[in-house]
Amino acid sequence: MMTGQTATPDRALVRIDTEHCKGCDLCVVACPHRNLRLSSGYNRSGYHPVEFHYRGDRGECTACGLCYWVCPDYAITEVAKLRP
Amino acid sequence: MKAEVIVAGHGGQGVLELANWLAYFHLRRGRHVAYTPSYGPETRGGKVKCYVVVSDETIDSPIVEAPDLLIVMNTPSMDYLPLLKPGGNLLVNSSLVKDARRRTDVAVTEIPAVEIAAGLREFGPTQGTDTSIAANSVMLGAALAATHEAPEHLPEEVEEVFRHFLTGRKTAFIPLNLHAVEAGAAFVARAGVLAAT
Amino acid sequence: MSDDREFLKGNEALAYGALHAGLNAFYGYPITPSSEIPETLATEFGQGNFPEFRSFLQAASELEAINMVNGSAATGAKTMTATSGPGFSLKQEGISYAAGIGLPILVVNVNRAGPGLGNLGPEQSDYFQATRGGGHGGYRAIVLAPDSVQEMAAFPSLGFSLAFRYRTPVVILADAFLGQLKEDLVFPQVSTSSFDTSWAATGARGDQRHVLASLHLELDDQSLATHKLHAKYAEIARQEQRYEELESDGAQVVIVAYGICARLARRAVRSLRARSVPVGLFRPITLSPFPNQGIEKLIGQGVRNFLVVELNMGQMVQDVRLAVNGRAQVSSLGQVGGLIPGTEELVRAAEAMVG
Amino acid sequence: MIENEGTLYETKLGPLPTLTSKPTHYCAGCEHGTLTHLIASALQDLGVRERAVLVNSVGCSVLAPDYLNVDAVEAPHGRAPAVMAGIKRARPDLLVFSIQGDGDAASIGLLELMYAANRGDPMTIFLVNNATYGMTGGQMAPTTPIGMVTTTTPRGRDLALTGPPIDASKLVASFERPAYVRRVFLPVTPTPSTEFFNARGALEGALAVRHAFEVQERGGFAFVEFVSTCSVNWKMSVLDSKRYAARVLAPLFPEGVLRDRFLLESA
Repeated sequence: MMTGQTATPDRALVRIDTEHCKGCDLCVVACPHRNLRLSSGYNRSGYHPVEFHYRGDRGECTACGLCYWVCPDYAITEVAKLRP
Repeated sequence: MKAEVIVAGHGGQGVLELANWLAYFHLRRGRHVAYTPSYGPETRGGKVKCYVVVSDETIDSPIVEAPDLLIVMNTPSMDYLPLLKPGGNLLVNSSLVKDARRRTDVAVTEIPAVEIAAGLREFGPTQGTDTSIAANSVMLGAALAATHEAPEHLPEEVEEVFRHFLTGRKTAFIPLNLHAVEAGAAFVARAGVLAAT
Repeated sequence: MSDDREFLKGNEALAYGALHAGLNAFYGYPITPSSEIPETLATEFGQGNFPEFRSFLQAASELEAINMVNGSAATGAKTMTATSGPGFSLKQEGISYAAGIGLPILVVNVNRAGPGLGNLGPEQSDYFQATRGGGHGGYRAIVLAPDSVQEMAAFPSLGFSLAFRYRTPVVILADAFLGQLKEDLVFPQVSTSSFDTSWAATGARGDQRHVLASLHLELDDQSLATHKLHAKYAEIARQEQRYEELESDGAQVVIVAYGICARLARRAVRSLRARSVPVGLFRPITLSPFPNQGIEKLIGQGVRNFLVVELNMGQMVQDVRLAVNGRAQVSSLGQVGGLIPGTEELVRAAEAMVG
Repeated sequence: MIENEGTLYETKLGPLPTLTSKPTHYCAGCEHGTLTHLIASALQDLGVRERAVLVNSVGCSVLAPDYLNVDAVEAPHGRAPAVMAGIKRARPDLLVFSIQGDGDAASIGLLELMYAANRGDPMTIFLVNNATYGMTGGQMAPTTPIGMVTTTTPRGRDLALTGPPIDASKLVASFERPAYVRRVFLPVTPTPSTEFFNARGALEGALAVRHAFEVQERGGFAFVEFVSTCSVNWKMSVLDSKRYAARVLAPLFPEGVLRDRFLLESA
């Protein structure tokens, strides 16, 4: 079983409920910076849940929220940005 | 007191109104009443028959199988004559029905209701109104006479009945209908003895 | 005799009876011989004489009407619809949902003749459909059978109180004769106490939610729900059987009839009793639950012959046979097509059964 | 405000009390889930949870009350607009809405939808148009494109046999009274880059959902159709179903505001 929460080191935080995730890929392809990917592990339902992964080549997470809005399982439970 | 009545005619003759008025008159006299209209998809020209039962007691069945009084407004409605109780009253609109005397065990009163109503021209709501439409009220007057209603308050009571049913634009027809009732009752009184009901 | 009496058609009396009972909402689709019910209500709607009457609509179909009924009932409103056979068939979908969900609704069926389009005359051929739960899923409705214009006026109030007490559909099964019959009546005094509507869907409060549904995807859940529903029906059967007797003391033969047939039977019974023929009348007022308790009592009194008179080819006779359970002879006398049996026919049939 | 490993963040988007914690039964990548989230968000933002009543219709959204933390009333297949009309007429203070499928709204329940639209009853209807019967296993829907293979059109939908697909939004907009009629293409949309998909549909959907509730609050009939996918019954991968929807459904059911009597003030 996996529990989900990953954050960028600097500008934003994305909280993921990996048990709700069905590994559909929508947030992965919607993220403008490709900062999400499906993990190699499994959740209790047998899906590869999404995880935050900063590749460093397209830019940091800006807390744009697209992953939050497209997720059909509202598994992206929270998107926060660094306090100014 | 108990009376079972069938009123029959064709759509447009005011058969349902006549039966309604008759029933309501008796309701106002403190009796139980039941009125059953015939009904169907047609509103004009079809065969119309209704039952009226009036009684001082609770009414068991509103269905009239053997009437004490049969009111016939047109010739086809003579078909109901065999139902009339021996000794009962047949009131016939003789303006339309010509061969009413088919049974000798009932009292037959022939009332030229259309002609009587047509003669009430002066009581029409406007000049030139064809007052023959009040033939049903003529028959109502005849029916009240035939059921031996105490006549002393009759005009007032009948007026109350009309006030109940003829509202709005129709109030203009109340005087005509009142005169028609009186004319019908008077005609029966002149015509002589009716069978006891 | 009190003279605040009215003179109304059965359909009109039922409409006013519903208004006096605090009707909040009505949805229907016109069909003869029940149309005076929506017509009467439309006349009163918005006129201020019945301020609780908040919603009236002629729907696009019977299906739309019954689902509007369910919607208003889901908010706890006293809601009614009225129809006749063909429309009652269409309404079965919504009645099944109301039974499954637990919605208190009042459905009036002014029974006309025949399967299909049939004709406009009186019949009681929707008896099975009404008493067996005419839709899918094995539910029952409470079915009330008036036999006079006075009862047409009184039963909406009784219907609402039963519907809300048990959160179940209640059917008033009249017939075309009663719908069109005009009699003198007095509007009964109706208690204005309001019903428990804490279950209604009127918005969630904190953790308190109202989800009104009949869907139970888990087999165990559905089983449990159905058992609960039928425990309710058993309770209704214990508490709510209603019937009337006439001249049943010392009767050898008892005519069983409801609706307009009960009126015919009254006349037949009085005519027989006038000749000292021991015949009585048993009139079920609740067709569902069927008043087995009353039949049981008559069996206990020694009645061994029942004559069931109906405007159909023999439907309630099955319930009488079930109640009698082999302990008495049960005969059936039916008339259909909008025709009504004559008093003589009843008299002869009953007299033939007297030993 | 949340703290993560010593760093302080302010929440931009967070969990919604208008959602239950129950995982949905929707298939992976299904827009039904996305729409559920959009609705929950709008209900939360507008602060109307205590007045909201969901009418759950038959189809995949029949279980919506398991996910949306509001009052709910079940409707038979196709009858949600009638049930909503009943609720609204008895209790005009409530906010009623339904999530209907294409079969529910445009086939078995077309009459109920048309009459509610014609009367302009204040209510909010969300139509999920995925061109197939999802819950019953992929049969032909009123919106199935000509040629599309379903379990009841195994050789492709035949125009001569079934007629063309029905455009529910156009039908609703053909009436005078509806106040808001809009079609949104909800799936993520492929971009020229094979790696990325555009998520504009969800953002526009969020605005449309919110406006559809506001329209009802102002006494109007609001209808929003969401062109969606059904990868399982279309027998495609999730992303291929988005590509198919963009290629086939988007031209057939073009996006747009067909009617907006109150304009998109909230946008």
